[in-house]
Amino acid sequence: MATASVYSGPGFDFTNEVRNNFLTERGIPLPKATSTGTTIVGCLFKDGVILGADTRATEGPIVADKNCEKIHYITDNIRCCGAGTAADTEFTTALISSNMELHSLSTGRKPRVVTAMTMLKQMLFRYQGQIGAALVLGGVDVTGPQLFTIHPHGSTDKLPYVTMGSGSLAAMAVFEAQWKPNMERAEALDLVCAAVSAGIFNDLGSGSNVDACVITASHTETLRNFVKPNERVQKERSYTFRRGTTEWTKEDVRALVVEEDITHITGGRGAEEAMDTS
Amino acid sequence: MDHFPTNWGRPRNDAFDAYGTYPIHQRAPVKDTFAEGVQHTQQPIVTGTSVLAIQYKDGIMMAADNLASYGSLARFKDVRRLHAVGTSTVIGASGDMSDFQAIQSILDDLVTDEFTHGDGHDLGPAEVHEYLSRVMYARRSKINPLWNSLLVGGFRDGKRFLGYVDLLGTTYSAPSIATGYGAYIAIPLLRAAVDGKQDQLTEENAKKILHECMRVLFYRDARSLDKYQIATVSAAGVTISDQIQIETAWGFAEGIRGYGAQTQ
Amino acid sequence: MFRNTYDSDNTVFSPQGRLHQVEYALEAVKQGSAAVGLRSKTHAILLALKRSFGELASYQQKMYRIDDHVGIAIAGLTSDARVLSNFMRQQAMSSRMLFNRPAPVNRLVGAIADKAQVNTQEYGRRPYGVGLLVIGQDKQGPHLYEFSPSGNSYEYYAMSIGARSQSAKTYLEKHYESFADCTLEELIKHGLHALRETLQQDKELTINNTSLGIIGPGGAHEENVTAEGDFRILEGDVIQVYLDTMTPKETAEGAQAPPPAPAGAPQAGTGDEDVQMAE
Amino acid sequence: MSIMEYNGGSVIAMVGKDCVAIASDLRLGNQALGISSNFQKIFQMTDRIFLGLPGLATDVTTLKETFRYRVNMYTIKEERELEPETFAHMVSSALYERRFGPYFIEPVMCGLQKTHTGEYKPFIAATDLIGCLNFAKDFVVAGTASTKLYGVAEGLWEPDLEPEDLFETCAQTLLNAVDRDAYSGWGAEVYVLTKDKVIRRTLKGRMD
Amino acid sequence: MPDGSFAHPQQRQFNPYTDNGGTILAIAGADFTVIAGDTRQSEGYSIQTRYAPKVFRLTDRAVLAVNGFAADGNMFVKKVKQRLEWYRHAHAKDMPLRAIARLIQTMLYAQRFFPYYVYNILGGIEEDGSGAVYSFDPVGSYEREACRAAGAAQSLVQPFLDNQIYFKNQKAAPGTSHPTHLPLSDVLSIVIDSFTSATERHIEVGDGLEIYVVVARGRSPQGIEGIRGVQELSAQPNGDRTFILRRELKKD
Amino acid sequence: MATADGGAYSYSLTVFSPSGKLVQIEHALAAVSSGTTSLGIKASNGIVIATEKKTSSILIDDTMIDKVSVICPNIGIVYSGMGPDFRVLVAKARKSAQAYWKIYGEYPPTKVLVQEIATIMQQATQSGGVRPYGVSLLVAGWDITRGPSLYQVDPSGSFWAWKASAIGKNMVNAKTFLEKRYNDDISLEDAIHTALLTLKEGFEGHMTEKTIEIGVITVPSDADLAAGKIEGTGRVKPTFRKLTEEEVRDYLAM
Repeated sequence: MATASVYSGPGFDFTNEVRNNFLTERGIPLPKATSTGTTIVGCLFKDGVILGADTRATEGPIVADKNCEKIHYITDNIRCCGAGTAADTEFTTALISSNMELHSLSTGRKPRVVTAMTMLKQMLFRYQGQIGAALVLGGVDVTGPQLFTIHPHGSTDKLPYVTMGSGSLAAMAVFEAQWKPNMERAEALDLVCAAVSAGIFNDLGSGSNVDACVITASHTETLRNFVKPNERVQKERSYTFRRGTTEWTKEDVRALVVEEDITHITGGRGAEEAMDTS
Repeated sequence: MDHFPTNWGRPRNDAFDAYGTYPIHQRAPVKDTFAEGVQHTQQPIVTGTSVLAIQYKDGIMMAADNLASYGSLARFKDVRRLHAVGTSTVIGASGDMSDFQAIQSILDDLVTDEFTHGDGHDLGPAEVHEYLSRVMYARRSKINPLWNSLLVGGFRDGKRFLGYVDLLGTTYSAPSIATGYGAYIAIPLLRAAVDGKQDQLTEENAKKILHECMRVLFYRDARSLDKYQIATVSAAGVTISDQIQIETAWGFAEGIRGYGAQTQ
Repeated sequence: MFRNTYDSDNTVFSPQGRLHQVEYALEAVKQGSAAVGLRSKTHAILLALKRSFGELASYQQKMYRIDDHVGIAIAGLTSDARVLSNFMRQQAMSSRMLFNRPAPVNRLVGAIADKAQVNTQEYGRRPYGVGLLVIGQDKQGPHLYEFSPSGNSYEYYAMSIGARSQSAKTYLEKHYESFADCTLEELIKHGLHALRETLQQDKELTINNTSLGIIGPGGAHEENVTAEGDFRILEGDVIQVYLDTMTPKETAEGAQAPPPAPAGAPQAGTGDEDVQMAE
Repeated sequence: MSIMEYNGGSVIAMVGKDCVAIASDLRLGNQALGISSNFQKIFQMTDRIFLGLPGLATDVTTLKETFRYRVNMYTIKEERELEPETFAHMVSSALYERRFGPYFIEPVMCGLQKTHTGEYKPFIAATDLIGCLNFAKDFVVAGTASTKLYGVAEGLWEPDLEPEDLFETCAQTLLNAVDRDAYSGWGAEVYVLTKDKVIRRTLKGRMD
Repeated sequence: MPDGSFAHPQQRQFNPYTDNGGTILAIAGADFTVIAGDTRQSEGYSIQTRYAPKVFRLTDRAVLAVNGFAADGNMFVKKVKQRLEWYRHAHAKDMPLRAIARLIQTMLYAQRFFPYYVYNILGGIEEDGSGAVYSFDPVGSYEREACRAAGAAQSLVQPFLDNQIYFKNQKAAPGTSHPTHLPLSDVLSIVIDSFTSATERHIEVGDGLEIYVVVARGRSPQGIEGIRGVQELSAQPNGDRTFILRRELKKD
Repeated sequence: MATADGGAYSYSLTVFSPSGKLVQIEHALAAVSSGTTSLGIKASNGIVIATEKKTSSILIDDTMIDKVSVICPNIGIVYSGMGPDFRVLVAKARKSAQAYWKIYGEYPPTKVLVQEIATIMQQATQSGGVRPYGVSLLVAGWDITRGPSLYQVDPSGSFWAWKASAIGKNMVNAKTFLEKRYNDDISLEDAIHTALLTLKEGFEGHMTEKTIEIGVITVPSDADLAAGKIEGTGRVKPTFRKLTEEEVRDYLAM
């Protein structure tokens, strides 16, 4: 491989598998990864598609991240919301985003949502559900607005409004009660907010803020923290400590290289380059 | 998510295999000391799905559909899951229907006893709820539960009451409560429409809200039916409606082709 | 003591159709010091005369709290009273446990009356030797019941039991029509007057020998009464204020001679005297 | 028992005003048995990047070496200093590569990120053991005492703490959290990184 | 067995327990005690109700907080209350705090082999007028402490209390020492901040907060009457006084 | 791509001549020299790379031909020599850029990418059974550390940074022309004009937007840098882009 020194081979590395299996057999379970209990939604409207997500990431019952991003970038005109094992959604969407970029560079065409959908489902199917990513994929391409869900085993659904994650039932209830075809942008955005909020307030796995993303044929608008209904109230008092409160036994202070030395290195860079090219 | 009565009362599956290292069929079964000797598990047989209930200005309102399922089979389509207890209380049951009938019989006996005292003291909704809680908790403590989630609602002496009790004896009160699938699907809608507004909500509004929720449940709950009843308890007493038919629309599906890349 | 062939067991009627054992039990009640109960639209109260068996002895307990909404005053065998009051307390708590509601007063009285009835009919038992006045309140308002060893229980506007209770009863019968609209203080005043009737000539009601039980909203002289007007027993200094309201004896109705036995009631007992073994 | 509890250990990193702090306990255990009270879990990767590696001790050593190697390779190959955010991605992708046979480590990183204007911006991040990045604005925690750290830090942390105040808050958070954790403790160390110096202090804490 | 319960071994998979989340805590002051709990009741990922009290007033000077399996908790409180009622019948006074603590231990241990899945914290005023907190495990082991957190977010809150109440790991400023008891206003701030912090980081904590404050007879309530939303529960202003303070918590 | 394993039929095509030359590389350079001219100029605020796009027949649909290629949002590349070899290298370079992005969350600095490409090209001079790539490349890129930089990569796998350079058929003349015209303060606009003028020297046929391809690196403004990643995308604003035919036409008209 050309890049052996820094890059490693593509795909997963299974070298710890034997050791970890041994541990598992000895009754030591694998620790839990961060997961996103999550409410993620998507719905079609007159001019395109709107995706929505909450921003809570959990580790069991503990909130690991109060304001994480669950709407992942695939291409300029396609976004993907992820629920499930957080790392899986993060890396799967990044991989597909990367592949989509390569794909559109080599085809020279604007990417299509079905392409991303097919890539995702094929990848997830290949891993037989072991990559725990439940996704809502939406975007607008030459064929118009498209909206899909992709389940961890690779099955897909195509519907005008979809939800995923532990808050999916709460969000779906809102859609079932209020969605109608050809909504205006503002109306659709309100609906998406209501759906995500239903998850945030009724599902313990979902919480904090509402993120949204409005994709139309001409423009993609990211509405990060579109609604923030759960800001922490002011604390009752300050908890700063008197300096010297903590007792310590040993102190090392290492001064970092002063600015001049740093510029010396950058200064030397040109010379090195010259050396390289000569 | 426990959408199915079969799963109620079982532990939350916290130790899910986060890495999905093994496909489900290869995973080691749960090791239970008694698993080999005792294979019989009590489980509900004929089950009813969600019951919804809300408070409104003049009392409470409760809704449940008329289906009793036998596993995935829609077995009985005219089952009554709302039951009046005395003159100011109604109970609604999801879960095992035979257990519910046993409960009905217990409560009917109780009401008869109260009535025969003839001293003007009868049981209101709060008392019925408390009693049911004792019964349910006692049965769970004998590890022989009545496999139901029950809602108790009523109106007496100018006060509304709405409470929940389930097979574990867990109880609570709230302005809007739902059991089964309804706890996931209907509750978000009910809380948005009812909580904090229960003193303004008219009977007509309340009916509309429940109707809408029953429709959504019919759309999304595979063990539900498009026929349901509504019980209303107010100063006027208990009224249980006739079957109400839910009208549905599936037009949105017309334009959809396939589930993926298909266009025709 | 007078005995006959039909009085050793309560399962046997006398030829006159009487149950002697039961009648004797009613006599036991009369040996206890008197208790008076009255009821207005808002309150039910109990008053009882406490005896002391000498300078060194404390005064006996005449009232028991059954629950927040029920209290009793006793006359007769204290030990029997304890059994019955414990039973009532159990019933009251069972009602709270099962239904989270205060037990209806009539049912509590009914329950002990049923227990007492069994003892008038079954072989090998004896009737309870105690009578109770039960006050309580429920959503219908305040109540006053009398329980007697015969298994009878009736609701009253006002009632008295125990030694010389007939004198008090006479007073009550004379005034009961006015009780309904009485304030708590007026009601207590009537009660004290009635109770005074049961005293021997030379005795007076004092803060030491008088017990007062109240159900209903707090009165003018009361502090720290719950909003529900839960049952409370007043004894000692706090009742001085009520004693002070009493019309002195001379100007009151005047001590009455022991009245004749009322019709239908069991024959008057022999004992004006307190029988010590009874308490 | 979780494998994370086999050797024990916890790390926390906090953001201050133009500074960051990272702190860890010093315990190495064999389950309930303490082995060492001087087991380092925080490593300096570059002048302005610190990496905390709570988890299975063998993986601590392995990953410390792996990342040292990769940071060096990066510096040599790209002839520039590695920025904290880039480092965080490097750690994340290295861990996710082992998605189906993970290292039992939940790394915590902190550093000062050079902005285009040449100033330094505080940076902290943490990942789970398969590399899911968490860029928090206040603090990140990991290890066997993580729930305790979350609770205390959520109570004590305040924005814009000066380096000395950040030291106190970070040290107090760590000490009180590990005191309630059987698998962490046995001494602690805190690093405070400002734009011109690194202060390392060994704390006096409970040794039981 | 006449009821045939051994003849029909059954439903081994039925789990008679569940966890209803939430968190409670109590802090004892010199002459007062603060007992608090959130009001969310949840099961799995669902909020069953936003208002289910977990803190109960037992007597004029004893407050009990219960956390764990709600059905067991409610039942347990009910049974304790009935035992206290019997004590009242027998002794015509309220049971003293340390006796209640021992009673709770006995009642919990009686169920040693089918325990109440409940974590109890008992707070109140001792007979000597000092504030006291007793904490219990589900089978009755207990001790008297100055502060204790229990429930879902115990591990989040307890070390924070160690630091702020016991001044753990804090060196006092030269020439001073840490107070053994904090004033009420400080304790209330710490309690509220403990709960808002736990709400931030634990999914099962939130919705509402109920804080009971019991102040010993004749001692100053330290201005608590002036705090927004405070309600006094005690009927006797000259006895021990109980106040309740309610706050909203985040609902997500 | 593995090196020779000692098998009897496995040997490198690129072998030293007795005089110490790798003749295959020189031949490859010859192939480059017969290719159409490409050039690149680094300006004070950007870089331009340009090439002529010659088709052998008017029947060819020239919209299909891409000689200036985007590798990643901050790097573009142009070549002289063999088109098919270029396509292979572009694909590999793009993959390499994406692999880098997947690890570091940012696209590679120009120099790193150039190193990657150079390594690939070098391997073709030393591996069994393959010939060297018959292309020279001009790589234009921008990164935060080094700013805009322009590299030339040859079939040998060697690479240099240039202020301006040209490759292909008219390379010598073009370089001379650029040497005369270049100064350090040249702006991007001027550099584009210079590039067009340079190409005009020895251009066979008519220069139109159909026969010219231009790619530019624009140095991001301080505001762009301060803004950082675009909200919700995790990506920074691209710095390399190809000029559209309209833009090329406008430049030609000026």
